[in-house]
Amino acid sequence: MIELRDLCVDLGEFKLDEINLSVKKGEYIVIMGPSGAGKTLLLQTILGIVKPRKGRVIIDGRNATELPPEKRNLSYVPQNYALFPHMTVYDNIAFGLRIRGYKDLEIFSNVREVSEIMGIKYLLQRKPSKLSGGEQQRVALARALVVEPRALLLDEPLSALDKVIKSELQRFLKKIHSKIGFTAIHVTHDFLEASYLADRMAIMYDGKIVRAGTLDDIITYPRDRRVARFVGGENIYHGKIIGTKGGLTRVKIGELELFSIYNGRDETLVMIRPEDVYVHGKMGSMSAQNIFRGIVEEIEYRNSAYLVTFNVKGVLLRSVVTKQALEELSIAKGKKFTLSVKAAAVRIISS
Amino acid sequence: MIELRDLCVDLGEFKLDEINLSVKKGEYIVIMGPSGAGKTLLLQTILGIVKPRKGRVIIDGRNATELPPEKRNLSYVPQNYALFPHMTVYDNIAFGLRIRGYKDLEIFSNVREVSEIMGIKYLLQRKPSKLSGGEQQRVALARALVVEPRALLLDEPLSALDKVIKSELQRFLKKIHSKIGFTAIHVTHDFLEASYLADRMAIMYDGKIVRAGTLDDIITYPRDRRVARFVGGENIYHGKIIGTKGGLTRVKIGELELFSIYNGRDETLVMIRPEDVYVHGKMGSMSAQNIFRGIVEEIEYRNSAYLVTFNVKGVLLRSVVTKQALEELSIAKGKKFTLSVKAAAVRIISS
Amino acid sequence: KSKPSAITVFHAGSLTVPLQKIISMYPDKAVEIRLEGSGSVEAVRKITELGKRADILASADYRLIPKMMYPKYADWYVIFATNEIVLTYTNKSKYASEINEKNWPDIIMKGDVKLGFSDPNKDPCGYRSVITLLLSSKYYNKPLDQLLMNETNIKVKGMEAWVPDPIEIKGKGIVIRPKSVELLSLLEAGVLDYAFEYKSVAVQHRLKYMQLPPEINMGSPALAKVYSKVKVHIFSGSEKEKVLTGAPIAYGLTVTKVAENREQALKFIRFLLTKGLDVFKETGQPPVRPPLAYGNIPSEIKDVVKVNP
Amino acid sequence: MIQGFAALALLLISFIVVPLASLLLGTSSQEIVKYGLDSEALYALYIGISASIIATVLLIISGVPLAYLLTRRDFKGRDLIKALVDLPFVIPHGVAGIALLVAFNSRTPLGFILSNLGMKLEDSFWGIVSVMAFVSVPLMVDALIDGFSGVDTDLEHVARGLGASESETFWRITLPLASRSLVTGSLLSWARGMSEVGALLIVAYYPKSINVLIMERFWTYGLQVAKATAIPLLVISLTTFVLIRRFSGRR
Amino acid sequence: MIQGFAALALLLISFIVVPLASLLLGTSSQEIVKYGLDSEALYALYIGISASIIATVLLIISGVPLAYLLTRRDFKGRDLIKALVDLPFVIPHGVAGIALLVAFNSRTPLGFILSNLGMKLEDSFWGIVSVMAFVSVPLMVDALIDGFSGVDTDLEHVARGLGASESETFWRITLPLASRSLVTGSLLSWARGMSEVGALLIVAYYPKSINVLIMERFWTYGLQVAKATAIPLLVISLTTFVLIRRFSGRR
Ligand SMILES: Nc1ncnc2c1ncn2[C@@H]1O[C@H](COP(=O)(O)OP(=O)(O)OP(=O)(O)O)[C@@H](O)[C@H]1O
Ligand SMILES: Nc1ncnc2c1ncn2[C@@H]1O[C@H](COP(=O)(O)OP(=O)(O)OP(=O)(O)O)[C@@H](O)[C@H]1O
Ligand SMILES: [Mg+2]
Ligand SMILES: [Mg+2]
Repeated sequence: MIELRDLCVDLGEFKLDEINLSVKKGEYIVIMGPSGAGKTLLLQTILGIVKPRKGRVIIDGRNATELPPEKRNLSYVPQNYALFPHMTVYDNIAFGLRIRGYKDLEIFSNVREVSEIMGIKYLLQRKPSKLSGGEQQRVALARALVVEPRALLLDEPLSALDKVIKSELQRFLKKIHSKIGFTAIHVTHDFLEASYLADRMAIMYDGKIVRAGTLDDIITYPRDRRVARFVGGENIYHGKIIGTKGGLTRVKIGELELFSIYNGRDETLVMIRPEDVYVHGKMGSMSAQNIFRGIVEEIEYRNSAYLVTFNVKGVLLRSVVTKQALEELSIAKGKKFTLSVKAAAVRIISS
Repeated sequence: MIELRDLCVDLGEFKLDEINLSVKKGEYIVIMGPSGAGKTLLLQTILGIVKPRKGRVIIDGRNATELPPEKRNLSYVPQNYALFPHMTVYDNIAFGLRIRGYKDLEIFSNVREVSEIMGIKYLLQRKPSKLSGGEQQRVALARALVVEPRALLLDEPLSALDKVIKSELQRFLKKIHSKIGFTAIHVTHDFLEASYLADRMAIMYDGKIVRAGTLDDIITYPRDRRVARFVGGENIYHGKIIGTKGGLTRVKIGELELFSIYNGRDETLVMIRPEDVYVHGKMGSMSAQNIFRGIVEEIEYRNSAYLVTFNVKGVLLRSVVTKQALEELSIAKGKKFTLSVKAAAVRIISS
Repeated sequence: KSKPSAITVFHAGSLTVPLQKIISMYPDKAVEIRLEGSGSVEAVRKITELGKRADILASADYRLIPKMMYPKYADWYVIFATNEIVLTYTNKSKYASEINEKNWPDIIMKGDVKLGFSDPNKDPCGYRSVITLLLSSKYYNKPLDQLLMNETNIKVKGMEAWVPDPIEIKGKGIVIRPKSVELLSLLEAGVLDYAFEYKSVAVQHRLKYMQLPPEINMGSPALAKVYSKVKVHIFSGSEKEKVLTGAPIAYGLTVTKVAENREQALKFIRFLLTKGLDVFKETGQPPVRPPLAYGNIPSEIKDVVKVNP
Repeated sequence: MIQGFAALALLLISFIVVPLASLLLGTSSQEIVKYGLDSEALYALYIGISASIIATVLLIISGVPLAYLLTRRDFKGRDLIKALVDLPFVIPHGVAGIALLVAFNSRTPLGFILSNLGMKLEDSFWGIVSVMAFVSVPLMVDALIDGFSGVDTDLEHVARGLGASESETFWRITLPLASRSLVTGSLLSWARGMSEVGALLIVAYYPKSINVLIMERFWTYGLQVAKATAIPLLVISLTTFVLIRRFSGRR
Repeated sequence: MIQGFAALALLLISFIVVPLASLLLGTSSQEIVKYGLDSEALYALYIGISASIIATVLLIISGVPLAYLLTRRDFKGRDLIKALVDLPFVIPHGVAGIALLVAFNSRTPLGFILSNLGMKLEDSFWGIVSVMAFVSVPLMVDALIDGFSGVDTDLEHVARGLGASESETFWRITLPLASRSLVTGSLLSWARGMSEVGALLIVAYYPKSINVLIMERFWTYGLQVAKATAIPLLVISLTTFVLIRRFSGRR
């Protein structure tokens, strides 16, 4: 278990500000946030490399704020890999096992196993300077995983890998996590990776954790404009609450009036996830509270699907559409379609 | 214009093997390939850092194989950024301008402009050691772009950035490319990035360029199993050609028999992109040549859409489905649906 | 702790060769005799100021013992050998083929010839070189004193010279080094043509040398009166100014009061003063027979020396 | 571990400080003024410091290119040259002086040319500079070799990709990044030059540099005067070291 | 640029090689056998080499901790200590010997204790070792400070995260990564120790080490004999340098 209480860190012009986070034993937490938000700094503070100005780091119930890094039992995959340049890949991976006094034979079989999984077995006798970026990254990951750590801090551990290896390793991380149940804090910019691995997510901005919770929770209630943008909100607007009707809130975006099940006051932000904008060929039975017509402005291929931008009374509304729908409905630039959005999908973000 | 002719490079156990590639003036080429395929090495060979054993590098019609790096006029963003540690961010970015003898005032306004776009204006007086990973990456990019190079080599230049900045910078790259029309060779693992930026793509495997062409071309005719896997083929199977019928090829995957418009012989690979697998609620008029029933095995959220895995006679077939379809068709685990795939979407990859 | 059967000799560098020979002749091989050569003054200072222990001190100038070591570190000394000043040169030296006992003053005064001697303020050989020059300027009636006046800041008036500290070189004809042995490398490198050295040095380095007449070479105790006509003021113009009078060149030795192995040391000295004396002849340092002793002479050697008051 | 390290480190520090302190203690300020700051001592200090600075500058000018070529170019005999460069360090100082004298004295052809250019070796300022440079060569070159080897060649590649020539890259990237080694090498070269006596006595007794003067005064007047003469040198050196360390530590 | 660099580098190389060569030329092999390889010379060679090796080892043992603390710990007076460490390098060698003798001679309380432990300073093997160590301290410590400063602390952090204590991290990461500096520091320390004469003449004339012997023979018998005596030392040193450079260049 890792608990951060009121953690403040000063580093030049930047500071981590009153960080509170508690990671349960065996929990897999993913931290996301824009570049420069302080994610790496947070990991380093937990690790004990950076000393906090205020606050406490509690590991397994013990105040570890003053403990030296090696007493904290945290395996670390740094953003820059930090492979030991004077050791072969084998020795890099074996390092933690050697420190723990494993026998040569055990080390050998452990290193082989993890390097097989990582696809780096053919590199074991090379020095780090002779590896490609992605190879280095996998060595760093292998080095941290092979010790079967009780806790693992991962700083963008898969960022330099191609799609195939990346998803293999994501699956492996998930598997080994559920097998040995380490506590993990994982920083990434890849939302798919986060949603695949995370038990819980924390979003950082400007040295603060602005939101923490499960994926669903955050997607559904981002509570903050920046979080909304982060978790995939393509449709985010300034809106104005203009009253209530039939238990629903009435909100106006430009000329477009929408119903929402959420409450809010005055000026506010409104988010509609693109998967919540439905496109209909002909009027049928529609349960949605918000129904309007939009003109296709743009069609963009996006990850085996299409992101279609509709213009609805001057408001640009993006919707995810499959190739099948594109064909069946003959969606094309300039054509007009009926769109629907449920009141539950019109999220009001007041902050 | 950059042209590679029969380029061979030996580096320890690895080699680049008979690389042929020609990049037209102003063309934007994206190179993809798995970790360790030799992408970085290829860039370094073009740059003149690594000497080829054989073959030629021709830049703007001149044989540049023997030219020193500074005579080749290629701006480079290396995978590890390689910022000058003794200079401030400002001086790093200004480096190329200073070398070119720009006046202080010009340098100042150019650096300010590019750093504003990169979102790193607040960092100009810092040393690289005090930057986050993503900040470093943006400085490296700014340093290469500010000289308005005639040609640009980018090695995973956006890999450490969050989604928002990443897509901003992708847009910026596209804009500045169409403005000053530099020739670009850009390595990335991000297929979206590639498809957004690339005029043409090249896929590398094991030191060879196994496929080069436009995005559509490659997606449609991967010609190679590895390429197929790379460009998003979730559904790739071993198949057997069992004959032809009505001008279509009959191919058998396990127990499943499919029609394809492509030709092939004997044992072969068959790829069906998940966006080409259509799901139907009820039998209507279907133009597809392949129609069968499948049982839902798994539903996975994936980038504002869902990847649904169907079991069709023991063959697992993945399809992209929107939230709207999921709801309208009440797709759920264990339920049975009619699926259709056009003969044109059943790609036969012989190699 | 050092072996009780070892004795240490601090000695003037010019005694290295004869002392090595005497040791090889010394019958008691159980005793290790360590020779530590340096400048004579350094040898004394190592004992008096740096706290090193030596059993025997042998100086190129016997007067250092009463002057610097009495009474705390020694209270007697024996004069046992002499030396003389010669003019050394090599085959490469200019006019090497022409030089002889008569024309050498003219040759060293030639404009293209370089003469070396050591610093009179720092090295006994240095002030003795000055004395030799003054003696010969009278002996040959040649303006050798003018050579000093023109080339250095040494002042000469008749048979008296004033050497300021620091000594300065004005011309190109003279080279000065703090120690006479340091001139040898210059001589061997061909930078110097001639240098005043002790005869022993010339012999031991197998250099060519010109023997000077006894009236000017300070090698003859019988001519002490002649030598004493010359006076050299060293450190002239400073409060350290000292007047040195020409005197025969004579080596002195003593057993120090800090000796750890006095008994063995005296035994060795006894051998040196008897059988050993012959050696000094071959090395260009004519022995004094019998050796002359001054001060509180230990009884162990009283019978082999002439005791003076 | 740290306790053990601290103990060993303390041992080494005392090994240096105790002798230096016992050397300096018991010298009155009158003595320092009288012997350490009289005109002869000041002049010798000036000669010693300026000669060693010039020697260091010359070593930088020639050592930087040599070290650069030895690290960035691969050629036959490279290891031999590296070893030759270290040789002046192992020979007795007096012998080093003799070697210089034999090779470059004004009666050798080379020395003749040099002395006609006003750079006579014997008993001249340039002789002092030569001796100081000769004994310090390995310090400068070895420090720079280590420094240049430590510079990531990727940085040089990027610079050249941005249009910088090898020379521009060297001046703007390689050399600045090796500056710590340049400082260490220069500091040690300077100090090593200052401390030389043995070879100077043979090559250039005049003009008298401070270290020759200190030793000479020890032989002539004894320890007390030598100590007093040495104190200004020690104070200047210590101040210089502190300042340079602090300044270059800031980077 | 490279042409200019090559010219300057060649100048420096000739500045070293010409004196060394003119020193060695004209010595017959008979002379080398007679003077360079007689029993006295061989014994002196043995003394000189073993003392300088021991001095270097002692410097490694105490200098590594000192340099580590000076780079990895921040404490008051750090700059002062760094400067103090350099001081032995700037004082005339004779004065260095005097300082050691004044501080540790067997009549001082400390020297008395040491000499009862069999480590008398004057005229003893340990005296030679002390002198050699004293004059080489700055070389070892400065090289190591540069070396340790060049080690990326991220690597140390990662090692500690993997469970290595500060000491394990030091031995497995920091020190191996500074090994180039350790080699340079040791080589220079060893060579500097070997070349010492001035301070040895004062502290420990006995047992006679090779450099003292060379100078003594020069003073007594002249250049030719001194040259012959020096040649085996030069050959051994050059071979050592070549081998160590080649070996450590391989990393
Ligand atoms: N040593 C330092 N001194 C001063 N400021 C620093 C230092 N290291 C980092 N910073 C600043 O602290 C902020 C947070 O850095 P951090 O590395 O934690 O960001 P990050 O969230 O990991 O970003 P990225 O996704 O780009 O890696 C950045 O603005 C960075 O410039
Ligand atoms: N200096 C070197 N010596 C020997 N082999 C090397 C060297 N540098 C790279 N390699 C090997 O060459 C292969 C290609 O390396 P390269 O860096 O080009 O890969 P890449 O395609 O850029 O991979 P990534 O996506 O992981 O960065 C790798 O297997 C790597 O281990
Ligand atoms: Mg980071
Ligand atoms: Mg790469």
